[in-house]
Amino acid sequence: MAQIFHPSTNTISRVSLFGALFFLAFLAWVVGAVYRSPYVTRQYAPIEQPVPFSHKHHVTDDGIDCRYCHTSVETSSFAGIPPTKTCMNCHSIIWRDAPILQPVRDSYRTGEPIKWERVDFVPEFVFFNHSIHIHKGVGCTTCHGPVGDMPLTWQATSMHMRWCVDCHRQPAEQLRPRSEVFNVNWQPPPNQAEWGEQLMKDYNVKSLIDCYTCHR
Amino acid sequence: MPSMPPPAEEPVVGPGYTYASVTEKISAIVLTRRTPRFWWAAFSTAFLFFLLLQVAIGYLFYKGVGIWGINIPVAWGFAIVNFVWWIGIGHAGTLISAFLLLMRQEWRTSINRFAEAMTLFAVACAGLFPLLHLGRPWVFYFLLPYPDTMRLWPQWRSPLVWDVFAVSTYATVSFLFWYVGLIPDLGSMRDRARNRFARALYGMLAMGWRGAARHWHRHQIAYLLLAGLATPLVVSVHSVVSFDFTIAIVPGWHSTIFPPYFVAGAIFSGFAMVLSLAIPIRKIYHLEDLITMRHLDNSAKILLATGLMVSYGYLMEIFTSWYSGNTFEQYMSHNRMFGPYAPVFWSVIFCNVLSPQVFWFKKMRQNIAVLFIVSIIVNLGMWLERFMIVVGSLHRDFLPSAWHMYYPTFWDLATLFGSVGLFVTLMFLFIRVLPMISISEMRELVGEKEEEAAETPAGGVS
Amino acid sequence: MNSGKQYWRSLEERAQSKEFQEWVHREFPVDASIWEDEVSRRQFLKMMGASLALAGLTACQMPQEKIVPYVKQPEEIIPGKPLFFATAMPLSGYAMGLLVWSYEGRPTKIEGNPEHPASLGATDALAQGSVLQLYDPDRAQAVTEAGEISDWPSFFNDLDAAMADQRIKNGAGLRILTGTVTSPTLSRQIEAILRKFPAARWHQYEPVNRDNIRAGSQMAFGEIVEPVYRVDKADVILSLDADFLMEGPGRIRYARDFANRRRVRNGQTAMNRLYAVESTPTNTGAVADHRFSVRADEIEGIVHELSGGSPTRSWVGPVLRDLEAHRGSSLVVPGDQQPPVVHALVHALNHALGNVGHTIIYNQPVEARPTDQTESLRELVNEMRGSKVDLLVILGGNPAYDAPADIPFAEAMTKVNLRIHLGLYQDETSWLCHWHAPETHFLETWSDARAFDGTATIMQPLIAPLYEGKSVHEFLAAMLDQPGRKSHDIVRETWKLDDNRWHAALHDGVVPDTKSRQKNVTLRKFSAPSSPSHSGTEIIFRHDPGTYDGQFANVGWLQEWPKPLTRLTWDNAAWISPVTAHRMGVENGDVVELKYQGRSLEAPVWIVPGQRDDAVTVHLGYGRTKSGRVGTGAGFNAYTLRTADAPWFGGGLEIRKTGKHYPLSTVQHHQNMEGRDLVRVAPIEEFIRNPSFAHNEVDQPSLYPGYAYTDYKWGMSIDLTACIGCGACVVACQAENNIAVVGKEQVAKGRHMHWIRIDRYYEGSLESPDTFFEPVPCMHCENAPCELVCPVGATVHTDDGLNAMIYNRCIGTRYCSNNCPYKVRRFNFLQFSDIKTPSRKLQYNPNVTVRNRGVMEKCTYCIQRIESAKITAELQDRRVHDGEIVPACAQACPTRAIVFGDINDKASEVRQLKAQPHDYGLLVELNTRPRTTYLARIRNPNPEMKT
Amino acid sequence: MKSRSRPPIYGLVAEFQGPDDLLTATKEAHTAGYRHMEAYSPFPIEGLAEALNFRKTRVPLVTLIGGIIGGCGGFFMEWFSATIHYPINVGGRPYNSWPSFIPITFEMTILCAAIAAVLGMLALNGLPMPYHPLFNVERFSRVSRDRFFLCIEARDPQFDRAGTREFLEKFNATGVYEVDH
Repeated sequence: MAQIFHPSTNTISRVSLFGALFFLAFLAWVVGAVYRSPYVTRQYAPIEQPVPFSHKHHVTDDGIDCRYCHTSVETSSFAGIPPTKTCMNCHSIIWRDAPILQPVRDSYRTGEPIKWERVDFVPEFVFFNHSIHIHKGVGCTTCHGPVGDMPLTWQATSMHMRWCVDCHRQPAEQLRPRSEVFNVNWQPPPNQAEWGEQLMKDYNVKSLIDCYTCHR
Repeated sequence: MPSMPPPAEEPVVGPGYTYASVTEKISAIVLTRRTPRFWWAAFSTAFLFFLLLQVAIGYLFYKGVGIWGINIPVAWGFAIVNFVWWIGIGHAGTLISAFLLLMRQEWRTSINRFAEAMTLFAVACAGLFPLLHLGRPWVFYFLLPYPDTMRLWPQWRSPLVWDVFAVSTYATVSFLFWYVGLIPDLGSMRDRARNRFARALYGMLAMGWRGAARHWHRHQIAYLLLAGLATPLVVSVHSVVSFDFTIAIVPGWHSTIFPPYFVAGAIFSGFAMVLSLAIPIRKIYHLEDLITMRHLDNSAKILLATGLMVSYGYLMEIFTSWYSGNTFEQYMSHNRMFGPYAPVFWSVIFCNVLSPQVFWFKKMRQNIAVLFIVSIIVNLGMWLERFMIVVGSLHRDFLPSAWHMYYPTFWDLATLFGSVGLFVTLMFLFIRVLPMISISEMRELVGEKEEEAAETPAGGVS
Repeated sequence: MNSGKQYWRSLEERAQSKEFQEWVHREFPVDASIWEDEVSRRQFLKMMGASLALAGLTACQMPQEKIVPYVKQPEEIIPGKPLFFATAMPLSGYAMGLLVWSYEGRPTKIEGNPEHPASLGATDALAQGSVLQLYDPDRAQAVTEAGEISDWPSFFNDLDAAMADQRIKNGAGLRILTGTVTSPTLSRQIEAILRKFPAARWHQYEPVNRDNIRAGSQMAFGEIVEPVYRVDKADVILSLDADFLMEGPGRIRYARDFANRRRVRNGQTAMNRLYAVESTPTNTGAVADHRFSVRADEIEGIVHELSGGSPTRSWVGPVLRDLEAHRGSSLVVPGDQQPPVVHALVHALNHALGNVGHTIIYNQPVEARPTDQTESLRELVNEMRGSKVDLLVILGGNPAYDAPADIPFAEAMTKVNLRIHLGLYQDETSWLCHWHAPETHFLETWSDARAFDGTATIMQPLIAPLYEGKSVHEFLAAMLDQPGRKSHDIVRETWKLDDNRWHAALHDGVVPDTKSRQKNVTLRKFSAPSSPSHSGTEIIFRHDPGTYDGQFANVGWLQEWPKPLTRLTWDNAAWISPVTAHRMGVENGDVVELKYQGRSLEAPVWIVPGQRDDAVTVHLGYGRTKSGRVGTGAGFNAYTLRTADAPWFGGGLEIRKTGKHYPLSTVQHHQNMEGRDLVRVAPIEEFIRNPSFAHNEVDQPSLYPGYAYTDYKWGMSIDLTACIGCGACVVACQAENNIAVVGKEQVAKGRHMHWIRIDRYYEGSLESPDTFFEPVPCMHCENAPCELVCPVGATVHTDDGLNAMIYNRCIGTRYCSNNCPYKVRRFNFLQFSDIKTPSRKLQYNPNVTVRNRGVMEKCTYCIQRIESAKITAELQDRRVHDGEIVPACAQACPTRAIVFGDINDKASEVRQLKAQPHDYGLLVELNTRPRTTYLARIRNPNPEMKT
Repeated sequence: MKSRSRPPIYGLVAEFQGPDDLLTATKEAHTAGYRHMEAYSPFPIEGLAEALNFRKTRVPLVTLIGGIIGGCGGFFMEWFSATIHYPINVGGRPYNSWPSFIPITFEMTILCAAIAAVLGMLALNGLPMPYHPLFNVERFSRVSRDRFFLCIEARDPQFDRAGTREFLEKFNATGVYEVDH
């Protein structure tokens, strides 16, 4: 009989056969990588807002405390989003005519709420409570990132369950004194490890990795 | 190690065959002979059922498992019954090829190829159901170990996870075993095939097999090793399947006898299915000389033997439940025999315990019709047995207040018959495009026959 | 569906309104975008919450009408934090005090008010279900004229015109029909109208009324008084066909008092004793120490025998002796369904036993104007037929559906020129009226009502009217030419309270010193006109436990709620005895024809052990034709057989097999325990002899080292002696945990979703079986079989030993359910949860995930409550106190049969209870180590009577 | 298949009627000192490989290694995830419930061993090799039917076009053909 295949097929077939395995592995890796990438988690992407509100300016430059706007953060699961009234407390005096604040003034006049875009959120089967985290010495920036340096706010973390769990297992690495919780410039001391341990004792912080801690 | 059968027995291959003629005869079915009308008829019927399966699955994914008859307490219904049934059937193939190969049972030769194929397709059908029966099939991948974003893993203590590994391993190994055995024949096909495309295709699949002595040597070793691995695997797979029940505390499930008794049952049903397939095929393709009465006779004997093991299983279940003195166990046995599902139990007894007894008589073993009918009965009986175990145990467990009946819906039946359709469809495709009997091994047999003729001492298969 | 649309419109209108924007914008600007894209359920909920909260607030937060949150709760709304408000639910006029959870202005869950005498913190199934009724999209949503949507102004024009005519005739043609009225404000308003229209008449009618009680006291004392029982003081109780634990305005209080006298604890073995003489099985009979089954018309004879007659029945003697042995601490309770003469005789009997003033006291009537309601209705109908009525105003109620068969109300209506109906639903009556006006739900309005002992509650709105409803007060105000007057002002005017006392009243949910004054009555000679004892098969009428008189027919929770004794759902049925069934050759669901006084009715039968062979019991409140998508068409209408002269029972019933079959859905198919000791029972003597008769020492050896639960260790104890099987826990759980309603067909398939169920077993003879109730929630086994088999770890253990179920990890293999020996797991075989109906979503508890298709679910011990309590405690740097966490089931339980707490806490009640000798676990022989255990049922039979 | 100094042809192949002819021819060729040769047959013939002085194959070793890797890997995965990575209390069982880990360990062993065996066999056989010089020989297609072949390759030091042909024809070969590259 005559040859069916050209000599090159030998190499081709071997490469394709054994290469297939590596290719599949590579593919799997790519999928995983993409899934964890900011493209999917929407990390680090400043979110367009109806009013280009700058935490950087208000927090770092003006030194306004988080709680001035997010009033219920210490008492409730929900941190609370400020009413236009809160904005107007100052902006009826300063930057009164800044065109950039037009939407705020309109909102105040018409009562039409400013429709902010949500930055950080968890799915509906996850029950997150701000007050307890604050009380246990978890700083705002621990989860929300360097808010003080954000001209426009972005999601600072992946918000993957893995990320939550890692901290819930080793809280010591993240804790800070209650007094520093709202400090956006907080830097962990070199001896954070043992210091965190101490704080865990002081604040009676347990490592909670029960499913029921978040899923109900 | 059992040696060659005494000459008294019928030959495993009819007289007057040469290397050439066996090769031609088998390959011709695929290559030259035109597809018989029967094939089209059977194939299209099977395909219709396959379509029904697709409809059933579509509706299932759209609505949810509520379209079936399952409920609380009977949360497992047809899906699991079918799964266990198919897996059971899927055991004969590998067992025939692997176990009998190790046992040097040369009569396996002409039936192992399609028995293996049968295994593959049965496992394919079986593999469907664990996925279909999920409440949320779209997250089936939670069952697999992979580095996820949740830090979570499968729960290794659950028999269902064991299933995932066992079944996928079994599917893979069966496929490799089948394929490795197929390589030389693919070579033959390549060299026989007339049309260009076919030659290219078989050529690719044959990987350039050219019957070199060194290749044969390694091939034989690998094949033997695979057989050595497959044999314990077969046993482990159905044991694992039986763990789905034994690990649970449900009366009627929680029993140490299950693994062996499930394996026996698997071989039982597997051989029944082999017969149900072999008998019509040898008739239609006139393979009486290759699949001889000897094969059928031996299969019948195995049916009888495994049938007796299964019967022993039933007996022991009843005995232990009585002997245990455990109220729940005792009630279960009683309920099985006289409860609302009693008809199932008694049909199981008829199908799996009584009907194989006819094979005590050579006459019966030699009677094609009887063989065929009994094999069908046994297939049915084994399905009913699984129904008895799954539903019969669940519908009345510990708290009488929770007891409830289970009635299958149209969709339950559609899925069952649909899966049969899928199985037959694949089976017919197989006999259409691949040699359903191992050509090279047949040549080997012919070779041995000649040696016998030449009075040379008979050796086993190399 | 279009009702849904209308709903949306009204909501959006509200949403556009200025205040709404203000509010949203104050609390949830972020979520405002949800209007466009429905992101996540909870955000959506908050949204809806927002709109309604706003509505609620505009109605409630104006300075002069500030509603006052319950004890120690923040006064202002904090998103994500619930508020409690005290109010009351009126049923047949009588009030049950409630506390209502409110999330961002959405009432989501109803609980009992501990300070209210009729509740003591507990509720019943109906109260639990009423919150779903609030959000029922089938409620009347607009004023309709002859079925066409109209509006209030045009209605009032019409009304004013009619009233103007009446003014000329002094209201001679004006008739007002209400239900039982205890509301001071309502009566004040009606009286005002009557003053204005001297010739007008006010009629009251309730299908489930207390005519017999009134007539009885009239007969015995010559005046109408309200008998109130002090069950807590009674050592021996004899119930004469009285289901006093499940019926009547004092039921919950009585149940608590009854149970409190039966708790066998730490060697305290004194128990009260209950004899139940009854004509048809009831829960009271089921928990009684002795149950005697008699014909309803034999009760009178029995009272005679008890009061000095010659006993013909063997048991009368011993019972009487027992009663006499406890003079002053015994109590005889006549059934509401028994004729006046029985009540009169029982008054005399209690008098003779010296119980008056001790176990029974007589009060001023609670009703504003006690009337013989059946007579009142008959009178009205006669006038209507005589065309004496030009203007008929029906305030609530549904007489066209529930009037006695021999008082042709519906037919007589046609003779009235102008017919007006104010009601929650477009019901049978509305369709016969010219005008239908939507009434506010009791959670939507200001009002007031009085409890069985007279204690008044000022009801405050939890939410502004969802639809265009007006309260009866606003309606009457309009009739009094004060249109647009707000309920709040009207109620406030009734109670001349200064701000502090007003706030105090609202805050506590009770108005101080409003208890009815006690009356010393003098028994007068009365000739007992013995009511004719009838022959032949008896027909017995009872109101349905789920739909009551029919008003809850459209509440899915109550339809799917298994009725305590039959465990039947979605239907009523004619109860017949096993013997009768056998004689007639019928089975459950076979349809029979009931012929009674020339009327006939077809009904499916249900075979009830303990039912008399010569009696058939039918339940009122089904067979609604205009009730809504849920209730319409369910069951049969027993009112069509019910006559005014014999409203509760009568003789001469003929019953005939039709050969038809009607499928009935029950949740329990097997009634006996198959000799398995699931419910453990013993008479008190045996307990004294062997206190640990029920206890099972379980120390199965284990290869594995156990886990040490060192922190919190939650557990539950259920007292089977206290449980009366009322089923309040089932609905409470459903309300708290967003449990789906699956419908009749799915229930028939065995797919109901209740997380806690009350198993009901029978033992003994079919004629007079022992009936046992056993609530079964998840046992939270420490060696949970379900967890072991879950392939993805969707159900695992927590550090405090709970058996957690994580829905979002569940892939739905259902293996866990197979391996659960208690079968308490529930699976979403289809998309059962309603995630479409907007109003339905409002009720969902925002702290509990709504489960969708394909996931398993089960009792969590109300984890949301546990976690929030833990967080609260942590915020205050303390441990959770015992009793701080109360699961919904325990909270609702009238008899406090369910106790939850921390087993590691030495002081905790649950730990005490688990230490009792008669504590036992269900199926512990499986080594599941359940955290939920039971206290065996202990009975106190009369030693004199060896049954 | 390039070799340093590429001979003009691949080799000579002789065709035989039956297995015995092939076997003897092969043995003789080996004793005659030919080394670079290969025998081809429609089915495995006992002793043929030995005749080519081919006894040991590494397939079993490869399989063993595969099995060990699979087994250890499987158990490690279970142990690590259940005790280190996210330990959870499941039904009161210890984190390291090794008895429950056995089935998967076993399956993994089999799986990896089997895959190793097959891939090992293919690799050692140098398969896939869809193109082979022998396929240029028309008659060679019958090797998959009923004919037996012995091919002596040109790169064999003893190879000599004429001499080798002569040598081969000694053993009643039905034909001897040249094999082009």
